[in-house]
Amino acid sequence: MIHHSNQDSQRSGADYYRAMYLAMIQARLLENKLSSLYKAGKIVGGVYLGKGQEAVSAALGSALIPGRDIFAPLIRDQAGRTAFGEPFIDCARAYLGSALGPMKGRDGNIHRGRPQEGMLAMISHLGSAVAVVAGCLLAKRLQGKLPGAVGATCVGDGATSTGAFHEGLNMAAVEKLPLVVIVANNQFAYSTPNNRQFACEDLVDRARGYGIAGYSVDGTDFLACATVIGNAVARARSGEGPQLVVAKLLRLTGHGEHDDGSYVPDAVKAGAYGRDCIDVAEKQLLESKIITAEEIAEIREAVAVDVQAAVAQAQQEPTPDPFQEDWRAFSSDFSQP
Amino acid sequence: MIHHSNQDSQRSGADYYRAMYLAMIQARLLENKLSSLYKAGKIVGGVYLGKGQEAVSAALGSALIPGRDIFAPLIRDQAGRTAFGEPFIDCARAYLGSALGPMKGRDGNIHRGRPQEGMLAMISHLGSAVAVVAGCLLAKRLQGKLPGAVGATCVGDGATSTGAFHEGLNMAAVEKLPLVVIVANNQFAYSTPNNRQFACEDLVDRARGYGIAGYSVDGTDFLACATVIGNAVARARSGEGPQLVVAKLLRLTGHGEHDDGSYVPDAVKAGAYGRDCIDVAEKQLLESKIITAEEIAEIREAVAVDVQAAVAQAQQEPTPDPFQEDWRAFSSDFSQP
Amino acid sequence: MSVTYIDAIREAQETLLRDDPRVFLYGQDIAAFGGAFKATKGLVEQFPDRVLDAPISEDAMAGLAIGAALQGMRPIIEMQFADFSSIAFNQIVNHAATHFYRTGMPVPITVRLPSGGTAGSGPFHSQSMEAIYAHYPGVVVVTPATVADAYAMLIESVKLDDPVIYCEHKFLYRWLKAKSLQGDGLPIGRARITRTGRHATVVTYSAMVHEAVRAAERLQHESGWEIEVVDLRSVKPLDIDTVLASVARTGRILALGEAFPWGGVTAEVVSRVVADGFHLLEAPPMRLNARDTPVPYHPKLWAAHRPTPESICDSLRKLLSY
Amino acid sequence: MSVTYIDAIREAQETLLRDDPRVFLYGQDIAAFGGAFKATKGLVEQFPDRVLDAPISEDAMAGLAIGAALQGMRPIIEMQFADFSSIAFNQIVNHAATHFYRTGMPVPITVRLPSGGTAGSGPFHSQSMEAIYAHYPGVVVVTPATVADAYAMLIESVKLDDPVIYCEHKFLYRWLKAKSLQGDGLPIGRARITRTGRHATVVTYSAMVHEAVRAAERLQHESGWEIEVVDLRSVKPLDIDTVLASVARTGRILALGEAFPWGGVTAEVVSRVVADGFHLLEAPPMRLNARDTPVPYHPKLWAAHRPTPESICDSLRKLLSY
Ligand SMILES: Cc1ncc(C[n+]2csc(CCOP(=O)(O)OP(=O)(O)O)c2C)c(N)n1
Ligand SMILES: Cc1ncc(C[n+]2csc(CCOP(=O)(O)OP(=O)(O)O)c2C)c(N)n1
Ligand SMILES: [Mg+2]
Ligand SMILES: [Mg+2]
Repeated sequence: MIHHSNQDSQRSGADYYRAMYLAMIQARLLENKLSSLYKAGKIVGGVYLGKGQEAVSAALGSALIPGRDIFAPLIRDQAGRTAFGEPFIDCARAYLGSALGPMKGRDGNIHRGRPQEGMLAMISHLGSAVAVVAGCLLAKRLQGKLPGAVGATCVGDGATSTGAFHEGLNMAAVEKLPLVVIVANNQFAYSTPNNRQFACEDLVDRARGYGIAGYSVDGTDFLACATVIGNAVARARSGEGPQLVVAKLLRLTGHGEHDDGSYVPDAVKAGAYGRDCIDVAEKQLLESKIITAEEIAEIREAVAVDVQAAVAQAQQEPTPDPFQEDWRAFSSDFSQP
Repeated sequence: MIHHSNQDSQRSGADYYRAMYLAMIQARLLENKLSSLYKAGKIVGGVYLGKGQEAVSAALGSALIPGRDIFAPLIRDQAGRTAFGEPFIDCARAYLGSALGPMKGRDGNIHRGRPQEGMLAMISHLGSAVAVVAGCLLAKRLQGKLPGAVGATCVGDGATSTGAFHEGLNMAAVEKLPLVVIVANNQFAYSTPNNRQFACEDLVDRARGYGIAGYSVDGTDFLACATVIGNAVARARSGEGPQLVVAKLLRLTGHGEHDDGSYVPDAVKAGAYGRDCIDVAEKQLLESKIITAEEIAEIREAVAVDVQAAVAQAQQEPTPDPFQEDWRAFSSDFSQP
Repeated sequence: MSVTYIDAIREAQETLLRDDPRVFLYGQDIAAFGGAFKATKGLVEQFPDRVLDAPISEDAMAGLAIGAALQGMRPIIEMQFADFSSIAFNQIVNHAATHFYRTGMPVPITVRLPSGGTAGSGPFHSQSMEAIYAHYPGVVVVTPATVADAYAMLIESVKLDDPVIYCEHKFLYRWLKAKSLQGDGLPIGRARITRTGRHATVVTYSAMVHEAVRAAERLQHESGWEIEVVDLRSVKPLDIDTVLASVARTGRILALGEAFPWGGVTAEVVSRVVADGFHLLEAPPMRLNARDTPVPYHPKLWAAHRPTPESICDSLRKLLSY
Repeated sequence: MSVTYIDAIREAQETLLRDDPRVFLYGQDIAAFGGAFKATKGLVEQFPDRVLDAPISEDAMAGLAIGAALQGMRPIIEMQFADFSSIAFNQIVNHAATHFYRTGMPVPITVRLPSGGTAGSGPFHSQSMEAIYAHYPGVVVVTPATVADAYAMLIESVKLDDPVIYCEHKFLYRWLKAKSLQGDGLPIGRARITRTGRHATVVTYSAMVHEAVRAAERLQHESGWEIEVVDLRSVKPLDIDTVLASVARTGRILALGEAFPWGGVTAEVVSRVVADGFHLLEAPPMRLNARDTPVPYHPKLWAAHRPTPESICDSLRKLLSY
C-alpha cells in the first residue's frame, strides 16, 4: 500500500495537494470495492460510503499530524482516515469481519478506529464525538502536550441537530480548545433534506453563536477545500480556538449501499454540487501542473493493487470464534478479590 | 387576590404596563413571604426566587393570553406565572405541601403548573420545556387552533448549554412555530459565570444560527422589557416564527434561599444590572404618569393582604396522607383485564 | 395473502391515522421515504399533515410528542433504532413518565422502538431497552411477538392514556408472517400461553418467543418433554398471574430474554415468581439472557451472544433434570 | 475528631489529585463554589488547573471525560444530582461502557452521582439510578454505605481501568459520621457482612444498609430475632458468593433497596440467589423497594415511598413467619 509519510508538521502547498489527492483515490477505489463486495453478498450489515465527499475528508485528514493530533472520523471519512494513516486492512477487516484487526469482529464497518493512535472509533450516535475530541484536547492541555496539536471531527448536516453537537461545541469554545469541526452538508440526512433539518440560511451562521471562527467552502472544489480546511486546521494549531467549517456538497451514492438515494431530486444531482470532486481535483491538479496525467494513472493503478491486496488478505483471515471469545466487557478482573 | 382580567387579545400600552407592574409586585411580595417562611423553617426543600427578574418574567406573562397561549415558566418566573393567571394559592400550596392544589404534595415549589390550562409544570432538567412547548404548538396547528396563539418559555443563561435547548429551538424553527424563548441571562448559573458557560459575545448571536429572530434587552429596564418582549410575542402571534429574546440582568438573591450568592462580585452587584427592576418600573411608570404614587401604595397594600391570605389558607390545609394516597403512576387501570 | 410483522405496524398506523384525527406520526425519514424500515410507507401521501419528518433530535422528538399529547393529540414517534432512544431517555423517563403522578394529567404518547438484534447490526443497532424503561414508574412497555399483536397492541398503545414504549423486534419485521391481522383480543397487561406443556414453563417475550417455541419443539421431538411457552406481551404491566398459573402446572420455570443479563425482565419475572409461587417450584428458577457484553457485530459472535434454540434447550435440559 | 461521608468524598478527591497527576475534576459549580454539596470545597485552590467548572451540558461532560480518559487522564465528573445523569446516559452506556469490548482500550472515568432521596427533594432530585447503569455491560457501579467505603471506593474507582458509576447517597452526606477514614480494605466486587445474624439475611446497599441495621436492632430487641445484614458495596460486580454464604446460614433472604420496584438490584439479587442457592432457602425470597411512583416531594409521602425500619421489620416478620 502506498503510505502517507508521517509528517512532523502540517503539510502545505503541493505536498498537501498530493497527499489529499492520493487519499481521495485510495478512498474511492477502496469504497468501490466495498460496494462490489456488498452487492456480491460478501458483507453483512451496512456499507456507508463517502463518494463525493473525498475532497473535504482528505483535506482534513491530510492536514492532521498522526501521532500528535486527534481525529474522529464519521461515516463518510474513508479519505480522511487513509490520509491520517489508517491502513486499508483495517477497513477490509472491519467490513469483512476478520478476527484480526482492531475490532476483532466485535464491531464492524465504519465503527472502527485506533484510539491508541489518536484515531477514535465512532459510536453510531451522531454528534457524540465532538465532546470526546474536546476531552482528548483538554487532556493534552493538562499534560502539557497541547501546543501544536489539534483535534478534528466531521459531522453531517443532520448531526448538527443533535444536542451532543451543541453541547460539545459550546464546551470546546468555553475551553478555547483547538478543535476543528467540519460539517459536511451534503444536503440530506439519510432522506431528510436540509429544510426539514434546520432553518438557518447556512449552518456556518452557527459559529458566531458559539463564539468560534466559521468558514464556508464548496466541498466539491478540491483547491478550495485544501485552502479553507487547511487554514482552519492551521489556525486551530496556532491557538485560535475552535474552528467550524461548513462544506456544501452532495453524497454521490445512497445513504448506505442498501439505498438508491432516489429521493435526491434530479435537479439537485445535476446542480453545482453534483459534480465529482475527484474529477475536479484531477482537473485542478493538472491545470496547476502539480501532477501529470501519467502520475494520475500510476497512482490509480498502484492503489487498485493495494485495495485488492487488502481485501484478499482480509478475506483469507479467520473470522471470530465464539468459543474462543472471552466475552468480557470489563478490562478489570473482578474474579480474584 | 387582585386578579389579572382574562384578556381576549394581547394587551398593549398602559394596560400592559399596569398588568406587568401588578404581577411584579405580586411576585415580589409573595416571594418575600416565601423567603421568610423558608428562614423560619416552614418550607422543606429548596426555595427559588425571581428577585430582580420580575420585569422580564412579567413582560412575558402579561403578553400571553390565558386559555389560548401556552406558557412554560421556569424557576424564576413567579411574576410571569401570576400574570398568566396562576393564583397565589397554587404557589403557597406547592411550597407548603398542601394536599389540595394541583400537585397534591407529590411535587413541590416551582415544579408546579396547570397543564390543563396551558401552564406547564416544569421538570428540573433544564432546557426540556422548549421542545414540549413546541409540541403544544404543533398540536394546535394540527387542530386548526394555531392562528393567533403563541407558546412561550423562559430559560437561564446556563440552560442554553443544554442539548435540549438546542434541539428544541432548532425543531421549532424548522416547523416555524410561534414559540417565544426568553433567555434571562442573569450572568450566573448557580455559581458559574457566563465565561464558563459560553464563549459568544451575546447569546442573542445564536438566533441567526437557528434562522429565527433575536433581540437583546436590558432586563432591568421595565419599559424596554415591555417593548421588546411584547413585540416578540406579537410577532410570533402574527406568524413570524420563533422569537429569541436575551435579557441581561442580575439575580438579586442567591440561587436558592439556601445560597447567599457570595460568589457574585461586588462590582457586578454595583454595576448597571444590579439595580432593582421594581424601582425602575415605579420610576418609569410615575414619570410617564401611567400610575400614581397612591396607586402604587394601594397595590402594594392589597397584594400584601392577598399574599397573607393565600399563605394562611395553605398553612391550614391538610398535608398529604400516605395512607390515603393511591400510589399510582398510571392513569390506566390494568388490574381489570 | 400473507401479512408480515412490519406490515402490521404499518397497517396499525394507517388505521389509527384514518380513525383518529388526534394521531400523528413524527420521526426521522418517515414521510416521503417511508421510514428506515418502511413502517410508514405511503402514509404521508394519505395523511400529508400528520406524517412529519423530524430532525436528528431524539430528545426534542420526545419533548414535542409530550407537548402535543398535553394538547390532546396522540403522537406516535418513531426512533430510527431503539438504541437512539438513549438520547430521548430524559424526556421519556423524567417528563412523560412522571407527569400523571405529578399533575393528574396523563401523557398519551407512543414511542416506537425498533429493537433487538439482527446479524451484522453491531452494538448500536441491536439493543433491547425494555428493562430500562420498565424500571421507571409511569411508562407502559409492550413487546409484541406476533403479527396480530404487533397490530392490535400498537392500536391499543395509542388509545391508552399513559405513555407507551412499543418495542418492535427488527428480526421479526419481514421474517414473521401471518394469514391475517386477526388476533385473540388479549389486552395489554395480559400474557398469552403460546404453547401448552406440562414439564416446564418458558416465560419470554418478543422475538425470543419464537426461539422458545423452536426449542420446545425440538425437546418434544427429541425426548418427549412438553414445554409450555408464555409470551408476556407487555413487560410492564407484567402478567404474573398467568405466569404463576403456568408454573403451578409445570413446577419449573426458565425466564428467557434477549437483553443484557444484569437485571431486566428475566430478573423481575423470577423474583415475582419466587415471591408468590415458591411453593409451586420443583426446581430452581433459571434465567437465560444475552451475554454480558455489547451486542457484537460479527454474525457468528452475534449468534452466540443471544439465546438460541440450542442454548435454550441446554437450559431446559438442566432445568428438567433437577 | 469525626469525619462525615461527604468529607470522605472530598478527602478522596484531594488524595487522588495530590497523588496522581492524571486525575482531574469536572462538573457544574465545583471549582470556586466547591460543588452543590461541597464535595470539592477548597480543591480548586490547591489544584487550580485540575478542578474545572462545566457548563450545563451533562452529555458533553461525560463525552469530555471519555476523551480525556482515552488520552491517559483519570477524570472524575460530578453530576449535580444523579437525576441529571439522564442527559449523560448515552455517552455513559453507549460510549464509555462499550469501548473496551469494541477496541480493547478501557475508559477509566469515574462519574459521581449524588443519589437517593432526602425529605422535600421531589421527583427530580432523589433518584437512585444504579440499576439503569448496571444493566449495561462494561460499567462498574458502586454504592458505598459507610464513611470508610466512600473514601476507599472512590479512590479505587479512579484507579480501575473501567468506567465507574459512583453512587453516593445524599442522605448520608452529613448524617453519617465516623472516627476516621480507615476501613477494612475490602475491594470493589466484595460485599460485607455489616451485622451478623442467624435467622434471616437482609441484602442491601447504600443508605438502606443503615435502615436495615435499625430494623435488625429493633427485631432483636423486640423478639430476639438475629438478622444478618449484607452490604453489597458494589452492585456490579455483585458479590453473590457472600450473599449465598449468608443465606446458607440463615435460610431466609430479604433483598432491600431504595430504587423503583420494577427490576433493579433486588431482582438481580433474588434471581441469582434462587439460581444458585435454591436448596438453601427455607422461605420464599422477599424484596422490598420503593413504591412504583416517582419520588414524592412531601416529606410525609417521601417517608412512605421508601422502605423504612418499620416496613423492613414488617417484611422481615413475614419472612420469619413463613
Ligand atoms: C442520534 C442518532 N439518531 C439517529 C441516527 C440514525 N442515522 C444514522 S446516519 C443518519 C443520517 C445522518 O445524516 P447526516 O448527519 O447529514 O450525515 P450524512 O449521512 O448525510 O453524511 C441517521 C438519521 C443516528 N446514527 N444517531
Ligand atoms: C440538565 C440539568 N443539569 C443541572 C441542573 C441543576 N441546576 C439547577 S438550576 C442550575 C443553574 C441554572 O442556571 P441558569 O440556567 O442560568 O438559570 P438561573 O438559575 O440563573 O435562573 C443548575 C445547574 C438542572 N436543573 N438540569
Ligand atoms: Mg447529510
Ligand atoms: Mg443564570
